[in-house]
Amino acid sequence: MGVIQGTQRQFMTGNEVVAWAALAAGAQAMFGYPITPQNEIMHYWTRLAPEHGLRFLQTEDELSAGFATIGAALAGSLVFCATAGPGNVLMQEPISMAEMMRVPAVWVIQQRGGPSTATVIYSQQETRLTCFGGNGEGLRIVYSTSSHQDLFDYVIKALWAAWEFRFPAFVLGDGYQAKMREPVTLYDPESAGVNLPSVEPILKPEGVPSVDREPVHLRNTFNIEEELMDVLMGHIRDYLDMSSRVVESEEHPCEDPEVLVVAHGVVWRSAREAVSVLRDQGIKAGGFRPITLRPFPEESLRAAAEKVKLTVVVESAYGQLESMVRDRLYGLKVPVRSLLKPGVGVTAEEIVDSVIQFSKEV
Amino acid sequence: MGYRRRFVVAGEGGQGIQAVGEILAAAAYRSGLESLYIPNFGVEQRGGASIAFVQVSEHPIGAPKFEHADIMAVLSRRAFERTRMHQGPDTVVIYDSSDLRTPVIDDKTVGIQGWETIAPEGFAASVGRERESVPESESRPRSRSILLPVPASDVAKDELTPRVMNMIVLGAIVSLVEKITEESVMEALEAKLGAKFAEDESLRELNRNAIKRGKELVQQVLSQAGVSG
Amino acid sequence: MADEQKVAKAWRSETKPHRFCPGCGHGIILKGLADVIDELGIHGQGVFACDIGCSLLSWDFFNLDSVQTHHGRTIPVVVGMKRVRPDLAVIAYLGDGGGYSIGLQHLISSAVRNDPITVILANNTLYAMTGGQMAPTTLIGQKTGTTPYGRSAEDTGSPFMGPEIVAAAAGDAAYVARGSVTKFAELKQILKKALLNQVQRSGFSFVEFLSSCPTNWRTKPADTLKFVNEDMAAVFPLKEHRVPEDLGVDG
Amino acid sequence: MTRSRGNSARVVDAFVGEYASGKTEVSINRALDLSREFGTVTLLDLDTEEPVYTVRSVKPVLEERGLEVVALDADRVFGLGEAGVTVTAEMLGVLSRTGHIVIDVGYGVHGAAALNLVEGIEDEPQIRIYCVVNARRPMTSTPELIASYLESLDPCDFIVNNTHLGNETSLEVILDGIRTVTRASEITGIPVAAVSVAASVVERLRLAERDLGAPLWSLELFMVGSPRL
Repeated sequence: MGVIQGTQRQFMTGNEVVAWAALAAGAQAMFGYPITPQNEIMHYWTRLAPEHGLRFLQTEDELSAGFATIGAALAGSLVFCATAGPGNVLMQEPISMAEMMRVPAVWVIQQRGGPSTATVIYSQQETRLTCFGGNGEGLRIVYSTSSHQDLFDYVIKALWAAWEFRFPAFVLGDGYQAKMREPVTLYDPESAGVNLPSVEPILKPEGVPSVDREPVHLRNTFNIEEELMDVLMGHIRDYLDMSSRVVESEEHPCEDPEVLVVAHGVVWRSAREAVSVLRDQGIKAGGFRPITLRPFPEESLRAAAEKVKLTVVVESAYGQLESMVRDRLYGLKVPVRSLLKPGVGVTAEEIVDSVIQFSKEV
Repeated sequence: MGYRRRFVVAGEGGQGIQAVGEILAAAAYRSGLESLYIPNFGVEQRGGASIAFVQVSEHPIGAPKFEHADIMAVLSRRAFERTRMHQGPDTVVIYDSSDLRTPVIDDKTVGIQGWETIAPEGFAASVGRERESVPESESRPRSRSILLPVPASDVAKDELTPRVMNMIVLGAIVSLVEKITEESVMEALEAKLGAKFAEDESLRELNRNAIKRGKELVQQVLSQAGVSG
Repeated sequence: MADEQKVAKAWRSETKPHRFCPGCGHGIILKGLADVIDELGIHGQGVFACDIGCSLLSWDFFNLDSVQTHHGRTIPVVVGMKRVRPDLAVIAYLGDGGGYSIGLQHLISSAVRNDPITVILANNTLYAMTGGQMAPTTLIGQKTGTTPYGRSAEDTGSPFMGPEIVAAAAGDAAYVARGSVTKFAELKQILKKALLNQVQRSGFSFVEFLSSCPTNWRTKPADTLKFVNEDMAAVFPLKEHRVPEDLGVDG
Repeated sequence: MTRSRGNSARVVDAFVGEYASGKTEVSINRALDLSREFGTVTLLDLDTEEPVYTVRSVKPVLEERGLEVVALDADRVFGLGEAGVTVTAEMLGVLSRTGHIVIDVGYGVHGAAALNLVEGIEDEPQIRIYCVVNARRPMTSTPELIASYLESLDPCDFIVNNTHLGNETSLEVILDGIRTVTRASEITGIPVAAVSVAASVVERLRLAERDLGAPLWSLELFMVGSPRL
């Protein structure tokens, strides 16, 4: 029996939703270090802990939180971690180890302004860091959420995907989503037919090493260039193979669209609203939202962009999504314009104005 | 777009601004509307003002950020300065006509100093009660914007207790929003403060009365101005 | 505990000879650890984690499940494991750079929390991993890759007194001691207490061993021994800094 | 060669020098020369300083050319650069082998001290220590710098003048180098054993026809290209 009976409609903050989703998915442990705006995830997790037998440790820093998360995952625990901003920067060290050693752990990132300490409020400036941080290839699964329902759904999905594919998985939220309250439908994933993670000890499986089985010796250090590349190419092949099972996107449809507005995360809400307003005004607009930023839904984006005369990328960062979009649209003739507001939320009205302006220009 | 209302509630830290936002949003949700509440964001966060943004709608709500509010409630001059960009031509602005001058925090001030800690009730009194009118003539150019003076602090102090000033403001706001039922407001109040009420039964009545007084104060202003409910 | 019939030797002969230099102290500490794991019969519950540095050459040393981590981050990894699997006996193995420099916050914080883990640190007075640079434990006047004219206290401070500092941070439940690779019987006793304090008393243990690095010291065997027993021991006293009252070791 | 030790006496030559002075190329060529003249030669890689650019990377090539090479195998260098460069008993016991011995020692004073690790080295009557000098390297660019460097290495029996500028090596570079190193030799009293130059440069500048003041060692280069373990 799950911790959530049936289906419940609740009015909650995003941080609460994350804690409930992790609990509903069967997560057993969380490690964290205080940083705004994700703190309430730890607060709710620790409040829920005694009743549900959950583990939590507030570590001495984000490095420790990240590495303890890895230790717990290796020991076979469904575990997650949450951070933001400068904490996310520090967290890249353990995350790179998780990437190399295929550790199935989940990080929830509630983006705040950057670089440096910047603001504790909101941003989409951790998009590139979360996708490609560390000294590697970005072998990660990154879900970008735009609503509390997304937070609930994708925390559960990220926990599943991490263990299914053995790559570190991320739920990329932001300070707005963390702090705002809106309705959300909580459900027991099992009775809702949602995939649940299948967890097993990686480091300490059944049996006595050298008696029942060979010892497990895990490492992230390699001797020579070719040995490293062999290991990495194995990981990369696995990553590419799983991509078709993981990529997700959403479109706000419009017949014969002439303008495609591309946004991710909470900005998608403004983009969708702007698309509706534009259509009311007689402008044939459509919207595209990558839900997974890693792997990126390249095919569906190209298919949507091929049909239009103008693509407009909107984000609360200075070109982090735009560069991903431009990369994916390479070779298409459609012009790309962007509304870039690093560290600041974007209103639907601003998007409407920009699209009208860009439409006149091209 | 269907029915939609956007609210900005702004005041000093310690005035209970976020409680107004939370209860307002929860009451709308209980009234069967989609609802979104978010505390301070953007540049508004700096400088000690506390701001709550609430949106309610028949449809799922888009961006948490918006340009113009339908209803603003501003409880200090500073908070008004911080939020006036949200005052559009059609915005109704409720303000505390008994507003106190923003207390000055200086090196003589005893107690906690810092972000969102100034002006708890009693503290304002300790630094004197100098009156200042809030959105005077300079805010008028916004053509059709309607200003509703509500003497929330005075009424709270004189009739109830200073602590419930924010509930008077809540009552004033919801009196302008038909789709948020009184029943749902009381339910949301109970959900938020039920634990406190359990400790002290009298608090329930006090808060309920404050909400009712807020409604009455708005009715009075509107009837004086010749506007019917 | 492992099934009585299923006790294996912790020493993994398939990966021997080990990869340490002749005269290196690591091999001595790890041999002692293998013996003690066998003697205590905790093979079945043991998990070994090693740091970056020469300590990482131990990643497949034992017949134990093991993981090699990042520089200084071995303690948080075993803390994470132990939090979700209290039945395990977790061992963090690191050098003086990982423990006293880049990972010091983890060592101290773990001691303060009294995490039920066993931390073993080899002190060889330098960063052997990267070619013999100065470590927190480098002696005054000692020449290293980054102190080519000898370490000066005015410039880079004095040798870091690990067990003394950890003992100050840890509570009464902790076992904290310093031994030496040149005193093998005592080394094994210290390791035994460090493991028993975890598996019997759920206490934190931290043990440092004065270790040798003739390759980077450029010393002949006799000089190597002399450097450990005289030069190092003069600065780093061999003693038990914290011993829980009820920590019992039978021979 | 500076001295002929004849077939009966074995050769034990150790090459030390500044970082990237060309020790390894000189060591390899010395070993190959010896093996052409006298048979069994063991080349020991005792470079414990530089983890990648060492004899180890060309070991198979050298073994094909008939050298005995004592160096860490790839499977022994786990975590290279992270785990340090270790030495083995085979390396330290190299003097117990029959035949001639050439030792490529690590860079700098600290590197040179690694020679001390070789068992029996202090009692080895045939040991000759050569310091490889490239006068186009900043730390050994003047006679005075070279002299002070040689003194710091003590003991050092011979200098090998390996002055070059890679592909840009000109006659002027070589002759300049000879002037500088000769002066250093005069200051220290340490003789110049050879002038070593890459074979391609020897050919291009026709150095074989010139008097360089010391024997010319024409070097076949092995360490070019990307390192291999």
